[in-house]
Amino acid sequence: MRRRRLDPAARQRRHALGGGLVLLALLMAAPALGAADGSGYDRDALSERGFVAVESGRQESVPGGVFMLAGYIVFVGLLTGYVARLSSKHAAAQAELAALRRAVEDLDDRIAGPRS
Amino acid sequence: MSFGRQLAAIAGKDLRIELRAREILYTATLFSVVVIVVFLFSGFGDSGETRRAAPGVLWVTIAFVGTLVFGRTFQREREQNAIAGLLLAPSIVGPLFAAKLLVNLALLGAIELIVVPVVTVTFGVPLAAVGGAVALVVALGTLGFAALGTVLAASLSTLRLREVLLPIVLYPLCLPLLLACVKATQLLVAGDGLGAARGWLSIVVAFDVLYLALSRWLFGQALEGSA
Amino acid sequence: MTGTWGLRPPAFRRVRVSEVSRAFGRSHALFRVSTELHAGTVTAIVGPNGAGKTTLLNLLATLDRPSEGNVTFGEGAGSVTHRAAIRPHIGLVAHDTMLYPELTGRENLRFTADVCGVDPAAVSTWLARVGLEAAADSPAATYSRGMRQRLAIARALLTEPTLVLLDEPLTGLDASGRAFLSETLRELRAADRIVVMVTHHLDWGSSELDRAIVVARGRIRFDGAPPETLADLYAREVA
Amino acid sequence: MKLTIPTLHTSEAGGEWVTWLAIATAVTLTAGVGMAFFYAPEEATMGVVQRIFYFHVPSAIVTYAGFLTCATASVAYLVTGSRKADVVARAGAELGVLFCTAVLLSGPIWARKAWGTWWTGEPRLLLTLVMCLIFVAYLVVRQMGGRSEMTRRICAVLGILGVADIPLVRVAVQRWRGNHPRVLREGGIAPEMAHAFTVMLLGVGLMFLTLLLLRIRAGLLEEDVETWHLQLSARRATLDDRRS
Repeated sequence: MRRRRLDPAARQRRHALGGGLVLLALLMAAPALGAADGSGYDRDALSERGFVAVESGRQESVPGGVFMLAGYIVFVGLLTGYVARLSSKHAAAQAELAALRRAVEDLDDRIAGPRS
Repeated sequence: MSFGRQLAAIAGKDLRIELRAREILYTATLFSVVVIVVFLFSGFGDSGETRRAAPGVLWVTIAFVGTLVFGRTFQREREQNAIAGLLLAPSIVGPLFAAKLLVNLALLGAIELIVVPVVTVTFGVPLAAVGGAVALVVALGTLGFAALGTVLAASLSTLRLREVLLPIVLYPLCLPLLLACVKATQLLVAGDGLGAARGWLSIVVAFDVLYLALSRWLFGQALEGSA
Repeated sequence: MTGTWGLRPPAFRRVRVSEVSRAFGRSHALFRVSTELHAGTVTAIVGPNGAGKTTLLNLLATLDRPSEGNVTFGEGAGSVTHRAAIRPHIGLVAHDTMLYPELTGRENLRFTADVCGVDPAAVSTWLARVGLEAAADSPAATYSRGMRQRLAIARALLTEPTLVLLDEPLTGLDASGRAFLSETLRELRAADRIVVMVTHHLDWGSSELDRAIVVARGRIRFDGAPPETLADLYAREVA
Repeated sequence: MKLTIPTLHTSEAGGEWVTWLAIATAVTLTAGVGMAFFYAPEEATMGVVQRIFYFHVPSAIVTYAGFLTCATASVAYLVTGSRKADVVARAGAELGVLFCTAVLLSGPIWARKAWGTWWTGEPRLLLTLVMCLIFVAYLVVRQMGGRSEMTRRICAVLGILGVADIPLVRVAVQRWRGNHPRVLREGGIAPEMAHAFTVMLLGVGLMFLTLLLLRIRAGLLEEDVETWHLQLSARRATLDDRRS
């Protein structure tokens, strides 16, 4: 299918969606770096004190980083999936609209044409 | 047009048909007893403290039976397109909502008259002691539940899959009511009087008030669209 | 001169359908339909299945809203499109009977009387008019198709509506039923009512109808005085 | 012959600042995530897994925004009947469920590490779960009903009932499981953590707005497709009329 020259609106929308995807890629990268130093420990489970800066670290069964990474991957995965679904829905609707526009214009010509 | 006359006509018609056809009453009551027996056999009663399980069983049974009753709210109107006749009557939405709500309350009430004793007996709850308070909680809970069920039945009545959709939509919405009623009933069954259950009862009443008001408005909106 | 039924005067004398379209999903059931119906006339709407006849009837009954254009009841200043004001003056005999099978004939009519605020005494007069006194107290479920149709007609006319809409009223009626329907149409015309009837039976003709509208593929093909019988009009316009 | 083509939207609903919004979101979120990992210190008791907090709580907050958008747009649809309101309502519900799912998935992951159980029955998570169920039902009805006028009306009713239910669920759940650890409020929060959280909240909020706008655009475009199908049908009827 030859590459249709996008009208400005479509190109600019493509940028918006592209921008969205770029930011998601960035999000993916950041946690990977952060997870490198998987330390931290699991003390009194139902701690009543809020968040307090850590003083020392200790090893334990599954490093916290894995869980955190899993959390971020879920978050980013959902957003990426949704953006992908959105852009495909958007593109499909646009294609159909273009086809409809042509069909309507054809019928307009035939209405205006021979009978006028 | 007199609101009362229209209300009495619609409610009377529905109850008269129900008494003649006896479709909902028998099936729903039988269904609720079956549900209770299922709970009984599912090991709810094994632990010493069976009484604690009674409220849960009671309200889950009522919730299940509710879907059966609400699902049929507009059945008669839809079958022979009698809804068209009703919609052509002057200012019919108010009486129609009130009548359908009353009919649902009446049917649920009749079924509860059987369900509550059966549950309390099978789960060893001394009904005599707490009967009155439990009745109050059941009445308040059923009111809000019926308001929500009636407006949802009216909304979904035109959809093809309404029987499947009604529970999917109804249960998440009535979770707070269900929770509050179970907790209040638990407190009553455990012997602390109505005072202790005041907190939960206030949630039930809040649910009733909110959903009675909302349902009345949204009932009209739902009918507005349906021919 | 009002008919022998002595109905109350009509609430409006004209219904105008102006440039009305009704779309379902992606296609038009009706497209730019315009017509006018006057008091004291019986109009037949004919056309192939799915042409939009019932859609038009539902629009006239205000049970459905047009996508474009509007349906106006009454003339000049008094004309109204607001449904709530018009609905009490509309009588509908739909394709379905709109009755409750478990209720008896009398109970069905009494229910409509209560709901529409009509004097209950009218129930027995209408039962007599449609010839159902004998079966009045047995459930409608036990009625024959023709009897149910008569009860449906009684239910629709109980409120003495100005606009009477009949969707294929002849289905299931035997010869006596057909005669009864002709008699009813004559009475309604005499009582200055606006009667619209969707029908498949093409043996109606100018003797009973004042007007014929042929609808095909969502458009009005013919709208005017009916010829001798609808059959040849239908053949010419549609076939 | 009035065969004009009424389009519901300019394809640039929101104009070109959608692109700026996307860029702003990208920048803010990247900064937020960066701060969440490098600037904010690690939590003493829970360790690194606590960093899930930085998107978990903003997502929960944004979920409310989604459902509130749905409810207000639903009221607007019932009152005005405008297709745009219906599109916005659907967008709000979809995004609400999207972020709600993020919260419901990341919550247990965090809890598993920090408190040793997948499900802490924490009031806020229970509330999010119920909201999610309500609006997933909304989306199911929306899907089942198709594009008819009736489905829009039913969904508007469900959207309003759904949001009206939230405060009740909140109170009931608070009363039921309220005694659970109040992670955020009692102990307060280290200053650096607060900064990171604020930037992340802004970022997730902007992400919500961007996605909402993109979803509305896609929805309006779909409405346009329907409108154009009708225009096509109208022309066919006109031609058909001419021919006979």
